[in-house]
Amino acid sequence: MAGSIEMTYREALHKSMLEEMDKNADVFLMGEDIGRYEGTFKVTKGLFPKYGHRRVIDTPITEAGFAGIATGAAMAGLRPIVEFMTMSFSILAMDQIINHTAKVHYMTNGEVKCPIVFRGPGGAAKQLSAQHSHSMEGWYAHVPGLKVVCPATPADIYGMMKTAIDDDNPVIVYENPGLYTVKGIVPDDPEFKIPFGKAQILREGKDLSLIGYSRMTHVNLATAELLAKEGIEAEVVDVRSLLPLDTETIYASVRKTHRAVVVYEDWRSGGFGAEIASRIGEDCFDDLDAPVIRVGGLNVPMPYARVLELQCIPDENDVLAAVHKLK
Amino acid sequence: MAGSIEMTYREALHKSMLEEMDKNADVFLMGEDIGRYEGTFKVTKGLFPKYGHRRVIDTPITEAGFAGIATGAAMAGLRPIVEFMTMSFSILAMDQIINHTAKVHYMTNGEVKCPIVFRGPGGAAKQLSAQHSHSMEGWYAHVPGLKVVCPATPADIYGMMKTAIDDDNPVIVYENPGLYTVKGIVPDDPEFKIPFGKAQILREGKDLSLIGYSRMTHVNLATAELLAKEGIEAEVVDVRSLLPLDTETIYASVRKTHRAVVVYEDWRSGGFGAEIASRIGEDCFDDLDAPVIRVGGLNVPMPYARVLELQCIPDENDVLAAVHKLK
Amino acid sequence: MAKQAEKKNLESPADLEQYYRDMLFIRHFEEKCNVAYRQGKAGGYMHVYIGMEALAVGWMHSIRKGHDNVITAYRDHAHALLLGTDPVAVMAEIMGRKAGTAGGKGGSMHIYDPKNGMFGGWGIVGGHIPLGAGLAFASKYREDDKVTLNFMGDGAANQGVVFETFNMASLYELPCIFIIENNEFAMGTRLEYHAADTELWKRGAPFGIKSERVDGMDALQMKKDAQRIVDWVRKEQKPYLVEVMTYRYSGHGAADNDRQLYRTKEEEAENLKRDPIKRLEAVLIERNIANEEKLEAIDAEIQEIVEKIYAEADASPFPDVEEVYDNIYSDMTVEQGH
Amino acid sequence: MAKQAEKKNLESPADLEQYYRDMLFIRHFEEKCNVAYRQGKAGGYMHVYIGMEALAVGWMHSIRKGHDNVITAYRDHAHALLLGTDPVAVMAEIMGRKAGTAGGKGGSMHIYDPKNGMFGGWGIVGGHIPLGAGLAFASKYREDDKVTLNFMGDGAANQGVVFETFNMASLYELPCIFIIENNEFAMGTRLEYHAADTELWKRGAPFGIKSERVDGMDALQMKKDAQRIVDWVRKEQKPYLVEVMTYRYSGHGAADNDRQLYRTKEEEAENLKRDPIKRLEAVLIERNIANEEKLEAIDAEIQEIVEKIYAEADASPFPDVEEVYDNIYSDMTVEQGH
Ligand SMILES: Cc1ncc(C[n+]2csc(CCOP(=O)(O)OP(=O)(O)O)c2C)c(N)n1
Ligand SMILES: Cc1ncc(C[n+]2csc(CCOP(=O)(O)OP(=O)(O)O)c2C)c(N)n1
Ligand SMILES: [Mg+2]
Ligand SMILES: [Mg+2]
Repeated sequence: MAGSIEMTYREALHKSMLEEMDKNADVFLMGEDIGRYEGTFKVTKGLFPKYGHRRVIDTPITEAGFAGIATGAAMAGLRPIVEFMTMSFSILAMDQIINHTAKVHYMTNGEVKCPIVFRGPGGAAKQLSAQHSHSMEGWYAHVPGLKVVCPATPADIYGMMKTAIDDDNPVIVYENPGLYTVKGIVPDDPEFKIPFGKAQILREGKDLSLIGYSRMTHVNLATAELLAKEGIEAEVVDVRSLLPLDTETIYASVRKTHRAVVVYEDWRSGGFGAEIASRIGEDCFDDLDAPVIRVGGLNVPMPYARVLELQCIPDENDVLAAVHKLK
Repeated sequence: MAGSIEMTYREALHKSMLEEMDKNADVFLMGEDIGRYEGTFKVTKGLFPKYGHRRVIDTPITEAGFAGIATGAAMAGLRPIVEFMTMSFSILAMDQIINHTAKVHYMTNGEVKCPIVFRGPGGAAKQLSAQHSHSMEGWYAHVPGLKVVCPATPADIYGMMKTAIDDDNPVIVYENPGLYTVKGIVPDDPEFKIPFGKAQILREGKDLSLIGYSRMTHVNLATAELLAKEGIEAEVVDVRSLLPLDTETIYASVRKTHRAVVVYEDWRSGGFGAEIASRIGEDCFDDLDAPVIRVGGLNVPMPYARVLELQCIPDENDVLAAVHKLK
Repeated sequence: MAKQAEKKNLESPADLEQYYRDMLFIRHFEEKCNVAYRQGKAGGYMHVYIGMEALAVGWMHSIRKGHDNVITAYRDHAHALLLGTDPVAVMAEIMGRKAGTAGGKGGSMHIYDPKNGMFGGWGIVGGHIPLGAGLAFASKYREDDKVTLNFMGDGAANQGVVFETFNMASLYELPCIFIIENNEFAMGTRLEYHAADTELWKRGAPFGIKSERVDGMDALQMKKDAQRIVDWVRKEQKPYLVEVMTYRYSGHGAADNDRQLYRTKEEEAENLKRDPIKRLEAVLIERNIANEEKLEAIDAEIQEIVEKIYAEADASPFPDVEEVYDNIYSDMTVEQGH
Repeated sequence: MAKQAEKKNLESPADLEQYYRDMLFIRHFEEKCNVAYRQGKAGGYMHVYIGMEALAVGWMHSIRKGHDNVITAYRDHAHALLLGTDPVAVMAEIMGRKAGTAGGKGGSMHIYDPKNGMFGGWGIVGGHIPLGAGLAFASKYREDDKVTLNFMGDGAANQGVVFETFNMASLYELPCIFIIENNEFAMGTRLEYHAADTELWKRGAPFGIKSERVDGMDALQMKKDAQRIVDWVRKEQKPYLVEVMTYRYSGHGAADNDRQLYRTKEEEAENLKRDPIKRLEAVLIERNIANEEKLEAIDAEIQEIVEKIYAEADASPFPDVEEVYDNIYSDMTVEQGH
């Protein structure tokens, strides 16, 4: 087995794509400003000089069009990775993704596969206001035919991106602008892969389960730290993959702690946390000592002013307050 | 007070629009084939001959474009009613509705209002297969800035459509193809209106609450009938309005019956039923004698063959089975 | 000289007879579909190709079948049939049977047969156009010399994603032929009510795409134009836009019972005079390739074939209910139950 | 004769000075915005208009302010300022203050001032184009004689919804002027990498929309063209498409620190020679409307005005945290809390 290296989430993501492009000539990238401009979040930096415009394709600002072209290419057997500059812009490609990409395999009864990855940052960055701050993962995770993963650590994005590229089905890899600079240890192994549908326990605890994904996993870890000072041992469950969803690991944690808090950045009402919470409620009813509590983003279009924006996004204090309410 | 007339859901909807167009010259209709062709579901029949092409506007098949044009017209103070031939096609207008229409009022800090109605049939009709059978109401109800109503009866569509047209905010009026021929008593009163955010009890019962909306309310009524034969008294809660959501009425019912089943046609996983279920779980925890159960559509792209399609859509037997499991 | 050159270009009698048989086959197949619908054996939205047969015949005879790609909207039976898809499987799909091209999951609007180059069969107006360009993108990427035929209706030609695709197809020089089947109506909306300029072929120009309008009611002319364009695109490896003028004799879909809402009976009668089948019949007779008797014999023969297809499809079983969960993914299943 | 007629067409010295002041005001205002951003007083995505001033000046002086409608994308400060929006409110919005045009909720990309005809300020590339057509639709509906200026970038001109809107604007004969501010770049992507044909004005033709390309680096010519087109549209009540050639001297947005990824310093230097402000300066001097001294005095005056605006905006308070819930709806509130 190989060793491991410390790197940022951005570097891990970049390395993952680069290695898979090296391995498989059918893998190519498509997106706005990803080539010559290196990507707005600089995730694809260096790939255009290396692979040229045949495999790193700058597109016009036509999300529906290039999502569809990439889908068609996938139907023909290529393996496109499509970057949305932000996931908010994927809304323009919604019909392509939901009504076309996600349905190819079923509507052809398995005759045509669609091995494609859509990736990009979702959720709030910093003061991008109402049209640029959408969390979309819950919508995608609602759609049969798609897989949706939300890795929270450099190792996870590294391993799950590889799994995504290798998958014969459409995968949404959901990043978060706040994660790109997060550092972590990543296996130095180009064959490293993380299977979908496996949640992980990032911190063990017996008093309650903090369940989240993507950047909120870090908020949960910070909350657990605060709770520890109060003598409360929180277990942090990093869901990682929304579709497929690893209810087994989630339920096992809840059955141990008897208390669950589900944390997500998306608007609280109707977000995917509701799905997780209602499954726990349905399947762990007798194990629960308290209601399953959700902590989500405010049900508000994202405002610009930093003071208002910070109000909207859940942080460790919000989770802490919810836990206190729970007791 | 005026009397009342029996009519179909389609007729009530039609009458509602016609009367409001008569009252207010700023109200106009826009959509595909709604004028000369009278609408695919014939809801707008007779309106083109009456109001002409100035107020009943046939559009090209460009959902994003006309949703946006109607939104701009609403920003200028007109009151458009936009028909989507089916709600599945509203996915093409998603960016306009989510990122523009829904955000006008907030992003202008209340300076610009957007009085617009989007309406059309959502969910499965009969063998329209995977691309034409989407339930979209959960997505819309997730978005702050929109209001979303799902009337189940002729009187409700009549009164809620009027409220929608009169509302200074964007409203999604969610119909279901299976409802158009449903008959019911409608007040013979052009001023009749039903406020949003009020659920209704359509049948009282003490043993459990069947909670649903749109066509599923009729499935719940049929289930209650079946349950009555077993000696079980089910209360049928017709949610009617998803955003705003009348949790008060829902909770009151659950606090009475101590058992809740939430029924919806949309894909079970991630549908709006999850939101309703988790709210009940959070806020009525101590009142529940059993887990909140959800009955939703199969997590499957809608298949064509009738035998398969019927599998996907919940019916009274499916709800009955869930209730039996509950006991 | 010019005349001789033109003559040389003409197809053999066998070719002409084949075109005739193909058109007739589509006509009868589609009529049978209408019967199936009326009998409740087909459901949902079903759209037939009656009146437009010359178009599919001209194009499908101009490509390399099984090598090149074809993609279209929901009015898709003809394309599949002419590519060589088993007609029983097509009819079975329309009837929602297990033996259908998609095991009964797709229905009339979603006929696929990738082995024969048929990539659907799509229901969102305009939505498949970027997919078709994507197939062509893959050809460019692989340099596999394939051409993609990307069909759409006149109504579809207004959808934004179509223009986005034109721009990208030209930017990336994709070997893709965009074919607008202009049958003058988008459901119940007449061309001039949905298109600000009714000459849709002009829409390629702002993207530097070679574009033209051709006649789709004359099979021989259609074939000639199609062949010329397919050859050009294969050679130049660039996109092309063709507006093909045609007419549908039936309603928009099987559920459209009220054509008089958008056109008069006189207009329909006028257009029936252009019937591509009658037109080719006249040529066959003129060139002594067939006489009335032979034509009648062919017709009877094809009707019988279609009857057999229908019977065979109709005798085949419906899908098993558990199949509802199959093939959502290639490698996993969803949770079951409501 | 011809010369005299042309002279007659020329603006008065006072007009010219006003255009100059307006351009200079935008330039200094935008430079100050960049300062605010560097100082951390503005955040998010912020896009300035430096280099493009002649464009906004020409158009805003050609309409009836407060009567006609204007809508644009996120590069929107200049449009609002020239329509008469309180510049302190604009700067305060950019700084996320309560006194901002949207109470700090919108930020730089979302400046609105409907009373002065300014309808935003939108962040989705191309997304506001149908909204602008909708404003024009309302004018047509009400016959209120308004014209709508509907601005977009060259990159935006590829978005599908833009073409959908062209078609409908022409079908419904909307008094809407589509103005493509072609600054040759869409963020880091050069025009020829995003547009298959770089002459974007051609895109109106397939919809029967009168279309042309004009120069946006010469304020006087811009004003002349704008006035002619505004007058035509008001009279004819039909849409128009104008591609205006311009250049942005700054990065795409305040966060774009690496212009050399997509263009050379030489190219930038070359384009600086076209600076619309310098160009008008030369005219002012040539026509004896101002001398160097006066120009310097104007510059100092405007710089001082901008400093005051900045100071005033910066002294104003941030929104109260409870305001986060205000104005999601006109008549109800959402549930509060996480
Ligand atoms: C996005 C979308 N909007 C609306 C529809 C409903 N619809 C189906 S076919 C059709 C008319 C399409 O006309 P055209 O493109 O000319 O094709 P034709 O049916 O004439 O072959 C409409 C409006 C749809 N399927 N998809
Ligand atoms: C739908 C969408 N995709 C991508 C973006 C990110 N983005 C913002 S501005 C921009 C470039 C737009 O260029 P252009 O239209 O030429 O306008 P300019 O900035 O040059 O004025 C991009 C890609 C966006 N805001 N919206
Ligand atoms: Mg048509
Ligand atoms: Mg630009």
